[in-house]
Amino acid sequence: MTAELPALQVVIPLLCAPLCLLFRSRTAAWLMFLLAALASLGCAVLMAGQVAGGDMLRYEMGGWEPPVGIEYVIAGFNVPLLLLVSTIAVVVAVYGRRSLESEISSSRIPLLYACLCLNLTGLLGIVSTGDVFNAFVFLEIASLSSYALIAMGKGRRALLAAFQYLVIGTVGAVFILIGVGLTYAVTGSLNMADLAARLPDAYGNRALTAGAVFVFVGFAVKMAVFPLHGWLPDAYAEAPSAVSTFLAATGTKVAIYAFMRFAFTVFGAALVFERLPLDRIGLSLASLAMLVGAAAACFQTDLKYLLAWSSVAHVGYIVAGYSLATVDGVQASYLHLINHAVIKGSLFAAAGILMLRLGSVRLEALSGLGRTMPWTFGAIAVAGLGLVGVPLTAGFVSKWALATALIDEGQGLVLAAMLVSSLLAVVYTGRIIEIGWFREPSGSTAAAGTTPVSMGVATWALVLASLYFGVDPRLPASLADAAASALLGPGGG
Amino acid sequence: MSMFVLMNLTLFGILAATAVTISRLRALYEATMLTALFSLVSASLFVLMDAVDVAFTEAAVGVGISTVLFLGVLALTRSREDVTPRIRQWPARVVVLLAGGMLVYASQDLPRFEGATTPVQVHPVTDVYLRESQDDIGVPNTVTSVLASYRAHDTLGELVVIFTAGVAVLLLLASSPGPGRREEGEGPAELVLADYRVLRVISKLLLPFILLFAFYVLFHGEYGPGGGFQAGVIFAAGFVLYGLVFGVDGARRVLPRPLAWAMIPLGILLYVVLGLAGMLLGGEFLDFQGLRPGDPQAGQHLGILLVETSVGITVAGVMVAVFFSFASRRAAR
Amino acid sequence: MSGSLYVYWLIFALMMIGLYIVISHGNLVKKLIGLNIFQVSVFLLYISFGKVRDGSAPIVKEGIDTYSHPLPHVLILTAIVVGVATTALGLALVVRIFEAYGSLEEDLLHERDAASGVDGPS
Amino acid sequence: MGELSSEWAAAENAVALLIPVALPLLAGGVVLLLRHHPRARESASVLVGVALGAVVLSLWPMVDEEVRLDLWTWLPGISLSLALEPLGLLFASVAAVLWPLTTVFSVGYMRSTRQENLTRFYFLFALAIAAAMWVALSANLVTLFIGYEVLTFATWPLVSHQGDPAGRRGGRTYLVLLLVTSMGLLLPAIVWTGLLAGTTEFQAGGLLADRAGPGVLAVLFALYLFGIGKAALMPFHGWLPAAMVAPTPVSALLHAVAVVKAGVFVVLKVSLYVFGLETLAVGDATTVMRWVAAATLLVAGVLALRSDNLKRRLAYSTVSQLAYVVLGATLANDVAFAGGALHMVTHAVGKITLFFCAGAIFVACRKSRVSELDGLGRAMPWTFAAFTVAALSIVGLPPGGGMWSKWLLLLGATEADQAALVAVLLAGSLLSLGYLMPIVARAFFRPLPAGPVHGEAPLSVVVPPVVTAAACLGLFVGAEFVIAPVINVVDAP
Repeated sequence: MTAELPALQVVIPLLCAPLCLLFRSRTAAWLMFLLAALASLGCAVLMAGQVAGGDMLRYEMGGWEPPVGIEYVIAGFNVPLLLLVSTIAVVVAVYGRRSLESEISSSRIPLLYACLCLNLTGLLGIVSTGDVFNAFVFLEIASLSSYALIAMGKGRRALLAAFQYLVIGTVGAVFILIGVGLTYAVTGSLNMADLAARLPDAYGNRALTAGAVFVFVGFAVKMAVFPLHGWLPDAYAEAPSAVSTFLAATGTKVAIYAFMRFAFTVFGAALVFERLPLDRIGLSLASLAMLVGAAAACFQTDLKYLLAWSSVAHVGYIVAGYSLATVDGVQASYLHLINHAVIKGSLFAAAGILMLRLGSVRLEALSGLGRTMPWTFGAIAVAGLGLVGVPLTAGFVSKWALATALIDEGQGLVLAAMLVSSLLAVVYTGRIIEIGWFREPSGSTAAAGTTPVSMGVATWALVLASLYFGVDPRLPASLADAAASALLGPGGG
Repeated sequence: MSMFVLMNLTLFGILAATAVTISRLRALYEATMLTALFSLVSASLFVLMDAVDVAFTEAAVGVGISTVLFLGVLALTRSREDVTPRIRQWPARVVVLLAGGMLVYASQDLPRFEGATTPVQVHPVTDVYLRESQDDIGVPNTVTSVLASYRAHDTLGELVVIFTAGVAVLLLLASSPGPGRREEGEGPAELVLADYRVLRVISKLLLPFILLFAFYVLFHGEYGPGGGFQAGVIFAAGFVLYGLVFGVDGARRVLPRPLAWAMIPLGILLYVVLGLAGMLLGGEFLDFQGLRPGDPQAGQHLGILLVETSVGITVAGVMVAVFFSFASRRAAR
Repeated sequence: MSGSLYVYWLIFALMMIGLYIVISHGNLVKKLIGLNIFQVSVFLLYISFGKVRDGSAPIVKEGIDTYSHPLPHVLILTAIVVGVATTALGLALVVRIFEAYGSLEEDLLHERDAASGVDGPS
Repeated sequence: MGELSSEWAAAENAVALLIPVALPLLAGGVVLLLRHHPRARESASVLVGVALGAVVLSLWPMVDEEVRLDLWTWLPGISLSLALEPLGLLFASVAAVLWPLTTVFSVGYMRSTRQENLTRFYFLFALAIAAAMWVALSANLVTLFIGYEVLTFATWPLVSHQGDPAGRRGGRTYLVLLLVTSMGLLLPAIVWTGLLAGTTEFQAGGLLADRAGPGVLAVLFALYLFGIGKAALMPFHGWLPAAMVAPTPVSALLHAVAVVKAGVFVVLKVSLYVFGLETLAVGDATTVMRWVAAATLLVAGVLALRSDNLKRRLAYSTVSQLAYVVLGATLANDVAFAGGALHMVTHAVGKITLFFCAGAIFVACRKSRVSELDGLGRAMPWTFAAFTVAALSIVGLPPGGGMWSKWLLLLGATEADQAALVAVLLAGSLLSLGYLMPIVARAFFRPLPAGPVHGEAPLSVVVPPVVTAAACLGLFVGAEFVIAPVINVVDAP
């Protein structure tokens, strides 16, 4: 059975989606999502063990040998993503039960869980597939389900956010489609490995160059790289808390992975970073993203918007890493990808608890939180320090890795941008802590009810994970290590 | 200038004219109808380029389903567009210029149109799909065999996409207390045409034929254009027509809502189970060779048939459900 | 050379008109229409890659040996489905947005949000 | 956590290094547990404080055994390690011995001034001490940096403790200034050092000895001295006066001992073990910084002279006195260095006494301005006796320990034949005479204005200053015992 894992980890969540619909009972649907998450996590762990030695799992769908058929490829470069996405899914499943029930009308919840299963399927599919068009299809699955999920937010503004995301996201997807098409026209192939083998002969072909540009612009939209980040703040801030948690921790991350996969193992660094100036463009956009995102975060009056903007900044960090096109850089990217997912996930989860207890996450509603809700506030404070990159938090580890990578390449300006952005992070995190700790509790902060255990546990699980990765970063570091060598090593591009 | 080129140019001309008009039109009903025309013309272009299945689908979807959906939405909302302020046009121009420039740049190195030695044509898979497929699968319509067997996983993905859309629309529209939403069984006034005897009779007459045609398309997909998706759309179209004439409740009497909703997950389940069956019979996921032990070709046939069927079921279910959830929602005006 | 490229240029023109409609128009329905046009033109591009001179539809028959390439057709079948799925979802959102805001003009919607005091990115 | 290994000393000795860090953390935990039993909470932290003092002092016998404890490899090539060496232990001893005293003091102070959130207060206090211990014992720059930042974050809420707008503002200034310097200057300096030397482990004789040209050395030295914002070198001294909004115990321990001394301690440590006195002596790597220190010394003295608020005056006096220590480091000869080290001790003891007295005065009669102190000497004889002794010590007159440190600094200056600096040092002492003695004079020789009669503050507030004042006298007698080990290290290579 172990040979079938690459297929199963995607098929089981897929199977759970229609079942959610069939049962139409909240509990059953929730169990289905939990099952899907656990199953994919199990598969991911097993496969991580299988590829630990640096080898690659290839799975031929329908038994048709690629490039005739579609294949799944599991290797060092996507195992971290599989683990990340499925782990977050499990956490969100634990977290979401009460959170969703408190925010969504109960008749919709089974459908919502179906959407979550589909989103999980889509993300895992993008990560696992070795076929460019198949990647597009799964990208659309993930996108469509996330549009629906975001639209489920409380306020009417959520609908607008979802629609804007839909339009921008679809344009991005069509750009990817165009790029894939142009590449297909000059190679006749859709299989990533086959493309990687055929493309070098076609280097210099203008259609191919344009194709690469379209693909990367398309992914840049999905990654919310500055200046294509417009959709992100509204989308993350307006979505239901559990959804924000899931998307913030996985959505952009998977897009970033796809970008790296295409850049290094399909088009090849030689084309992307030497013939095309994507390294310089990437670094400058990354620096701008760090600065703009962090600065904007400082001016937010709503916690979820603040977090969303800081996500824009952190996408910048990750982009800066792989734009160096060095092993260290890619490693730093993966490291920050994992760490930031955990940190931001915990923060959005905590925000969800506040949403449940206070009915609002506007900053002034948080005054005196340190006394009224010490645990939740503690989670926010600790994870916030992670965003800043205080030593012994996960944030510092990945920022350190990124800093050294940047210095090795002599990218002083980017480093400066990174430092400034970290200091801005001090400002926006400091604002939250200050309000929560040094302001008297206001009327609304005298919170109603108690925090559901499941939500608290899930949140703190992520917080503790981020702390652990800060103190003992061996696990993420080794994953990132394997990923970088798989992407840049002979095995990959 | 060959006949082919001439037709191409004419059709493209029409398309461009239509597109420009759409962009300038502020009356959305007209714009929608022109969009349908756009789809129709592009469908004929597809035929011209030998993509009969695509043409079939585009006609069914572009002209049929999405037009109906657009009209339904316009009935629910406002059908006139405000003037777009000038400021909005500048970013648009910039983006279009950049993207267009990039495309023109690309076009210089694109392989010759309809050249026989382009990378696409000479790639090994071409031979597999066009020749070897006859021995591996034995289905004349190679599109079907690629769709349902070689790249069956894409088709599964496609099915999941449409399923996602169905779930999403239900999530957004069905069972949600929109302002002034009318009770079960009462179709929006704009859509009830049952007072016209001719329409009543004809639509009643047509329904069985449409459904019959749907099944024909479904099972004929291996030999000619058509397949599960087109069949599903046509099947749904039958009920859509019926619904347009007799209102939602009328259509519901023929196809009860639970049934329509049950169809949505059913198709996907069938598909996935089929794939898993291939796995259990010793092959990979979606491997149909083993379905008929000892006779791979027959196995493939069976697999493809089941794939088409499951696609048809889900697509039909989704389309009907989507249409109903639009139709059974009253305008908030 | 460029004689053989006219099709691509026409297709690109169509694509750009579609894209232009998406970005330049404030009306949500119109945006979706533009999206449709944009997508359909991309479909044309793919199909044009598969076409062979005097080829015929890739349905194997006796006595015919030049067929257009089936793969782009398959891809586009999938893409069409994706397109209609997106349209349906988008339209559903449009309906809900209209019910919530009473308008479909983007600028107006943002004004009404600002008016209702929902704070967005400052 | 990673495996405990130790190269030179037996494991059990090595583990002993963890105790000073662990004890305060333990105290913090106990405080949190006992948050509903104030008395138990406070007595617990006093007890642990005493224990800590004992433990740290008991480490002196093994100070020359080069005990070292590698905790775990944190980042590739960087292990978190603690090591025992005289300078660090000296700093550790000062902080550890003064902690319990301060706790006793703060019990009385916080009670009689009716402060809130005491659990948070004592917890963060313990955390700060733990961080100080960590800094004192850290064996490499990265380990040190972690403790340094933790110290910043742990003390920030203490500064803003009152929670009123003024407190919040002070806290902001504090946090931002310290973080900007540490992240913007210190961290880059550390990374740069690591790149130059290939390691950040402290080495007797200096990491950078003949590893960098004079130009680079000068720049690095500047980066360090400005980057170590806690040393309050102008123009980065602003946080210290700002921090005076904190309750007096905080000002006493943290802004007379733990935080600021951590700053100058790091300066000494860096110049001894990263640069090496020889390296600094040759060439003029230190000239610029020497004059910056001299300027700070004088300007701060003048500012102290001109400020009427007692705590503010003491704060500026601290800035000025810290400059003495920095000056000792920049003079880069063994005498001056020993003088700096000794001044670190004597000033700590003296200044904490002064703050204690200021607190006692505030508790007794809510007076915080120098101009209000007329005649108080008769009302509060003990307090002002202590104040006088400490003041003498700070100024550098017998019978205060401060005399020796300033004496050594003078000798060092003459040895480096820097006549100008001799003048500066003397001028500084005169200034201190000018801003401290008038207070004594007012208190004893001006008549007590008519008003409510009051005696000494509560015992727990009066005893600590008396004890520390006694310590000042003790240092006058036993200075050489304190400084001997340091002299050994300095002369060792």
